[in-house]
Formats: sequence, C-alpha cells, structure tokens
Amino acid sequence: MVISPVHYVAVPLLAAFLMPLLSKINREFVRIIPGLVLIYLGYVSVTLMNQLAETGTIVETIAGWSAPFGINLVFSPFTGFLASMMTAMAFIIWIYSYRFKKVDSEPAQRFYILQMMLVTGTIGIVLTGDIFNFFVFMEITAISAYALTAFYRHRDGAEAGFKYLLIGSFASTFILLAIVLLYSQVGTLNMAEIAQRMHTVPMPMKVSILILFLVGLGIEAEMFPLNGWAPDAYSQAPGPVGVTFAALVVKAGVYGLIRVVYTLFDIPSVGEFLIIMGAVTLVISEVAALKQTNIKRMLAYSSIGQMGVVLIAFGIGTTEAVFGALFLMFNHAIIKGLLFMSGSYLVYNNPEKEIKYLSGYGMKMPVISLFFSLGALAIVGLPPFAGFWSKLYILMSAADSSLYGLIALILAVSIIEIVYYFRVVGRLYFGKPAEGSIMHKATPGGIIAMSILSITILVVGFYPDIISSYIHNAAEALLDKAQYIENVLPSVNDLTQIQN
Amino acid sequence: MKKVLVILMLAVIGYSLGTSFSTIKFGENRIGDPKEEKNVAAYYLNRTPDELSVANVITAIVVNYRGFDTLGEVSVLFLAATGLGSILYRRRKKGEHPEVITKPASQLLQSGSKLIYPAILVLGAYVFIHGHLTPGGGFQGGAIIATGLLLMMMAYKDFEIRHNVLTWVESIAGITFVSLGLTGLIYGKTFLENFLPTGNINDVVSGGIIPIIYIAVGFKVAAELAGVLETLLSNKEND
Amino acid sequence: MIFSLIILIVLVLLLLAAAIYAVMQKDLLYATIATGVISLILSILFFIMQAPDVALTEAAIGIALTTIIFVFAIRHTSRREDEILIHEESEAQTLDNKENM
Amino acid sequence: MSSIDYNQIMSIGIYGSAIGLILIGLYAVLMKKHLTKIVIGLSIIDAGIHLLFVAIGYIDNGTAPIFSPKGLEMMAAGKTMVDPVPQALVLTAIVIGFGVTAVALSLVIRLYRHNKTARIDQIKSLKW
Repeated sequence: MVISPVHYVAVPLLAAFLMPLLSKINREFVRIIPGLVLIYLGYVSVTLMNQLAETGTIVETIAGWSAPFGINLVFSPFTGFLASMMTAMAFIIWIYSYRFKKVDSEPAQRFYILQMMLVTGTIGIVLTGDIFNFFVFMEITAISAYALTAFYRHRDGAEAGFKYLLIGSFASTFILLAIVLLYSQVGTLNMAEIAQRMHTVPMPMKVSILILFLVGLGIEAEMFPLNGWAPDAYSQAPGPVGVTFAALVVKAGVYGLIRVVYTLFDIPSVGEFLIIMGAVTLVISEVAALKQTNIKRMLAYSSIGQMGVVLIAFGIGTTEAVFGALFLMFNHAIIKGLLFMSGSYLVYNNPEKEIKYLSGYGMKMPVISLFFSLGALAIVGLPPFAGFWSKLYILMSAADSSLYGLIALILAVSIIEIVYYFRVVGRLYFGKPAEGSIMHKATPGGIIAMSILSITILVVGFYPDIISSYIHNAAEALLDKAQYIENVLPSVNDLTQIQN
Repeated sequence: MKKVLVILMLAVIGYSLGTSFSTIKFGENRIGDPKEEKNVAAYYLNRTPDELSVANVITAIVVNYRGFDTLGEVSVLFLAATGLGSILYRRRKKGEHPEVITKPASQLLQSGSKLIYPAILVLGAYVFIHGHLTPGGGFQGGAIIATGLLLMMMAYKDFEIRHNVLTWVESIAGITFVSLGLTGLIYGKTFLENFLPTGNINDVVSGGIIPIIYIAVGFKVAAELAGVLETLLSNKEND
Repeated sequence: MIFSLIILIVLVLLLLAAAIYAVMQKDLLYATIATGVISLILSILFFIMQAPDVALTEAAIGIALTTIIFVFAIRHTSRREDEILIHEESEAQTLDNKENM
Repeated sequence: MSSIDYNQIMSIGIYGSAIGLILIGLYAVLMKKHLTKIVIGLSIIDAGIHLLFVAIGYIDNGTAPIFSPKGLEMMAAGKTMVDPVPQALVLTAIVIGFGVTAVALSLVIRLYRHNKTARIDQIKSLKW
C-alpha cells in the first residue's frame, strides 16, 4: 500500500473500532495498540516528510474526486510539520500515559480509545483542506476532550467537562454559522476555492463571516476573553490529557485561526486585531498565572499566555515573525509538555494540587524536580534552552516592524513569568519539607518520556538549525497563498484573479 | 444587570445575523444550470446519475463525494457512546445486573411493542438498504432500529441488549467501513474510492460500494445509538 | 399560494412559541416535549423545503431519540427547574428569595 | 407583485424564525440556572442552525435532489433540483449534535450524582 496522508486518519480509526474486540482477547492490547498505531504514524510522517522534500506539497484526494468536488488532505511543509510534530508528541505522551494510573480495565480501554481519537482529531484538523471536514474533526477532538476531562470521578472533572462542553458548543455554533454564510456566498467548501472566490464576497458579509470564525476558533485557540474553559479543563483532566491539551489541542485551534485568517480571507487589518488580542491575552493570563496557587492552573494560564505571544507573532505577519511563531509553537509543545508531565507527578497524591505543598520536593523527588526546573528555565527563554530562540526570533521580527512597545511588553511579561516559575522552583529546592506528604514514584514510561523531551529541549537549544529549516519551509508555505491554491487546484493556471 | 447585558448582546448578534441573511435571497437559484458545473452543487447534480448511478444525490454526497465526513461523523457517535460509558462508569459488584426498569410496564405496552418491534426493524432495514434510491439511509435507518430496541428495553425488564452483541456489531460495521476505504486505496489509488461496477440507476444493486457503506453505517449507527440509550437508561439513581 | 403561505406562517409562529415555551417552562419534562415539538415542526419545514432526507433524519433523531435521552436524563436528575420537589421546603424558600432579589 | 411579496414573507419567516431560535437558545444557555435547561438551549440553537442550512439550499419551484422516476417527472415539469450540499451537511450536523447532546446530558447526570442538585448556583465550582 502506498503511504499517504489519509493513513493519519484511517489507521487510528481502524484501530479504535478494533480495540473493543481485541480487548476481549487480551486486556493488555488496549494499552499497546495506540503506541503501535503512533509508531506506524511516525513511520508515515518520516516517509511523507522525505517525499515532501522531493516532490513538494502532497495533495491527497479522497474517493477519487479531485479538489473542489471531494474532500482533500493537504500535506504541505506547514501542515506536514505540524502533523509530524503532533504525532511525535502523541507518541511521547503515550509512553508517559502507559500505566500512569491504576484504573479498571473497562475505563482503561475507553481512556485509550478517547485519547487516540483526540490525537486523530487534531491531526485531521491540521491536514484537511475542506472547511466542513475541519468542523467534523473539530467535533471529534471536542467530544473526546469533554469525555476525557470528566474521566476521573473523584474530582470536579464533571464540572470542568461541562464548562468546556458549553463553551465548545458556542465555538461549534459560531463556526457552523460562518460555514452557512460562507457557503451561501461562494458555493464551495474547499478552502483553496474559497480563498480564490473570496474577492467576490461583499465587504460587510466578509467581515461578519470573519468575526464568526474568529469567535469560534478563538475559543479553541484560547484567545481572551474566550478561554474560561482552559484552566479548569487542564487542571481536572488526567495528567496525560492535560499534556495533550497543551501540546496538541491548542495547537490545532491556533492552526485553524491562522488558516482562516491567512488563507481564506484577505483582510489586512486582521493582523493588527490579532496583535491587540494576543497582547491582551498575554498580559491578562500571565497576571492571572501569578495569582494561582494550583500548579496545574498556573501552567494552564502560562499556556494561554504563550498562545498570546503566538498570536502576536502571527499578527505581525512577516516571514520572520511567522517563523518565530511556529518555532514557539514547537517549543511550547515540548516544554509545556515536560512541565505538565513533571508537574502531574509532583502533585500526584495531592488532590488540591497546591503549590505550597511542594516545599522540599527537590530532595525527595530529585529527578522529577530536575525535569520541572529544566522546563521552567526553558519556558521563560533563558539562553541555552530551546525557548530562547523562539523568543529571540519573535522579538527580532517585532523590532524589524518597529513595534517597540510590543517588545517592551513581551519582556515585561517575561519578568512576571520568571517570578512565578521560580517561586515554584525555589519552593522545590529551598522550602522546608512539609510533613506527611506522600511521594509517588514515577513509572519507567514517565521517566523515559520526560527524558526524551528534556534531551530535545537541550539539543534544540544548542543546535536550533536541526529544526529551523523545517520551520522555515513551513512559514513560507503558510504565507504563500497562491502556491497553496495552485497545489490544491492544479487546473487553475490564472493566478492573477486571486490578487483582485 | 446580567439580564440586560445578555439581552443587549443577543440584540447585537440578532441584528448582525439579520442584516447578513437579508442580503441572501431566499429561494434564489445559486447553482445555475447543472450542465455548466459552475460550482460543486451543479457538479454533483450533473455527474451523480451517470457516473455513480445513484438516484439520491444526497446519499451520493454523504457516502461518496464527502464520504470522509461520514467516517468522521460515525466516529463522533462512536466517541459519544464511548465517552458516555466512561463518564457514567460505575464499578459493579459481582453478579449485580444493571437494573433497567424499576416498575414492570403495562400489559398494553408489552403486547403492543411485541407487535410493532419486528415491523420497526424491517422498516429500519428497508430505509438503509434503499438509501441510494429513496430518501433515507444509514443514519435514519439506524436511528429507527435503535428506537425499536428502545421500545423493547422499556417494555420488557429482562430484554437485555447484550453488550457483547452491540460491541461486535459496532466493531465489525466500523471495520467494514474503513476497510472498504482502504481497499479503494489499494485498487483505485484513493481512500473510499468506488471500485465496484456502478450498475443501472434506480436498481437496488447499483452505485458500487455506496449501498454497502450505507448498510455498514446503518448497523454501526444502530448499535451506537442503542449503546447510548442503554447506558442512559440503565443508570441507577443513587450510589 | 396564499394557502401555503398561511401554513408557513402558522408553522413558524408555532415554532417560535414552542421554543419560548421550552425556555420558560419550569417543569423540564414539558420543556423537553416542547423541544420535541420544535423538531417536529422543523421536520415538516424541511419536507416543505424539499429536503426529505433531512426531514427523515430530524424525525428519527430529533423527535424520537433526543427527546428520549432528555427524558432519561431528567429521570436521573431533578424534574423541576427550581427543584422545589427535591429540596426541603425551607431550602426551596431561600432559593425563591434568591431569585427575587 | 404578489410573487415578490410571497418571497419576502417566506424569507422573513424562515430566516427570522431560524435566527429567533438561535437567539432564544442562546438566552436559555446564558440565563438559565438549571443544567438540563442549558442543554435544551443548546439543542434549540442547533435546530436554528439546521433550519438556516436547509434554507440557503432551497430554490423556488424546486424539487428534492433525487433522480427517482418521480423526481425525473418533476424535472420534466420544469422544476429545478434544490441544492443538495447543504442538506448533506445538515445530515452530518444533526448526528453530531445528537452526540454532543448525549455527552452533555451524561455530564449533567454525573454532576447531579456528585452534588445532588443540577442548578448552577448550587454547585460551587461551576460559578464563573
């Protein structure tokens, strides 16, 4: 069988439908199969990335109908980079989640199915080239996310899950409304063809569609003031799921926002809007993070803040800025992944997840504390780590566009970041050990997953070049709208009409 | 205070939606002549009868042109059933059976449902077997069958849908759907591609893999919906 | 033409009335039945607008299954929106007071 | 003259009621305190969107997009087929909406089990 992008969706689905049957043969299968699927997808990623370097963007048609008539999957340097990154992260999360917590075999089976479909949904969002299919994958992601948020029954998971569901339903409502209006105007659902026909849409209509999309996707991308769901969902979901939210689900939301703004629409002032929204999101969430006493909520707010920086960088819109934004998305996935993973173990037996109980853990749980400290150093952007480079590129691009206020803002917020991260790290190493706290020994899988991420952070920190060429291609692919349309709709040679 | 704010917000949303939709003429022909194939709708209307031999264009779109959506949709239901089980999961003691109905149903309901039950199943099967000819298809037929199963669950205390059976039906139907897609990938180079002869329009056996997929979807949807209903019904009120 | 117009207007008014009833009714079982009525009218409207497939789906899923799962859920939770039947009388009193403030 | 009026009344009636449903549903979601009522609001919003979808696909003097003998007869009588794409999309949207509703209701049941109440103002952590 020829390796093609559709494997990203078809193989996990096949496995998900098989898992209830296979679990009857041996219960262990439900834990192992997602890993095997992800290993296979990793192989698919490597093959396709190599193919990408040779032949350029791979457009896969489905059911034999070429671009505007059937649904298609686009594996461009941009989407391919994101999909490969997500596959790799999902595999590391799988290693981490292997025997993370002892649960009954029936919930365990459901957990692994839902977790695998969560990953599939996010990868589908990134790869699809059809706006309604995008919505369908969004719903797949959303439903598995709601169920996983409420997975633990002894906690307030159901509240967080319901809150998430409520806000998520608003998101799907707005996106569906936007799709209705869009279809009535352009008569197509293919993103490339929508982009091509967008100039025929009258301006007021265009603006209302864009606002509907921005509200709907802003919820998924945790844009202020639509991010009320995130801290609750992050803090109540099981540890591996929190990592998945930070590393994959939010990335998919940001991807959707960027795809709509950059490819579908051609309104230039949207960039300024993104910068403003990003800046507001950044400031408010970082200040909120400073006030948190729950470590997972603190990490969640920090995550929202980072997404604010990503939005700012996408708003600036130059190639360097987009490069910085994508680099930051990559870094955020690995670093915040490490922080959530180690944080989950630090507060494993601590139902309130309060930071104040962490005093002196640096001696009791040396390895996990070390991982957490490494993540904290990396996320605030200190030089030898990966986080430094993305921040540097974003600041440089802001300087190029002479947005000096923005530079000052990002640097000022970095100080806040340093304060609240080092408050935790300081407590870990210099606090007096509290009485009666029970340690939880990390599973071997957890240690392996965190080690892989730490090594990646260090390697990317010292040699950013190993990843930067991919990101550079991705940034160029994102900004080259004409090329995207030509790849998806090869029959259209006259590209001049797009400029009108 | 909150009420005023909310009403104000709703007024803004309503006004903007109203102005947006007032520019879209109701009942206007935006497709144009299907022969010209100016947009996807015209393309589907023009090509479906000849190239796919499927009478119902909506079925052709749902199962073939946009079959990937349907795969996603089926997995949404699958996830809903899985998620429901996960959210409402409760450890059962050994030998304890889920209590479906606390009171026995009335004689009228019992004999009535016994009478209607086969008819509902046949209707459901008819709807999804003829999905490519008449309105209806896998989703509608599956929902109808699930309704029939529900009727029996409510009427008879000991009518227990075996979870095993549901799991098997659901898994096999799902695997059939994806495997047909993958077979298309092998034979015709694209996922879900029609690799069977299409036959004549308005025959029961026509449209290549479309009716097969729709039947699989029907079984899968019926099993998933029955699973959802059973989970919600068999949940006892107190811990 | 006039005849169909009148039918349409009646249906639309019924639709909105059912929706308002569903939102305002304190007894959730009746509210649920009102949502069933919304689906029923919607299904008729779909049929008028030449969408028999959608009408059938809405009939099977919207009218039957959605209503049923709502009824199940209400059976497992409280039936009254103000929950007077569930709580102690005094508690219900304070609840009422809260709403009046 | 009368045909223009007819069209306008149709358009106000259908679009207006669909937008009305969305607004009523949003009101319920934002203002109501009972969780089941909120889920009812969500399903009303869904209903409004489905109506909008079908409405934009409708064509005056149209017939259902089915090439059955009856459909061909209608075509011969000069009717055009309505847009099939929105109908296919609504089919998907209805099923997805059902899935979301089911998950929402199961969460409501879970919340009721924990708190013995399904009112937002009685559940501590749901206030926001």
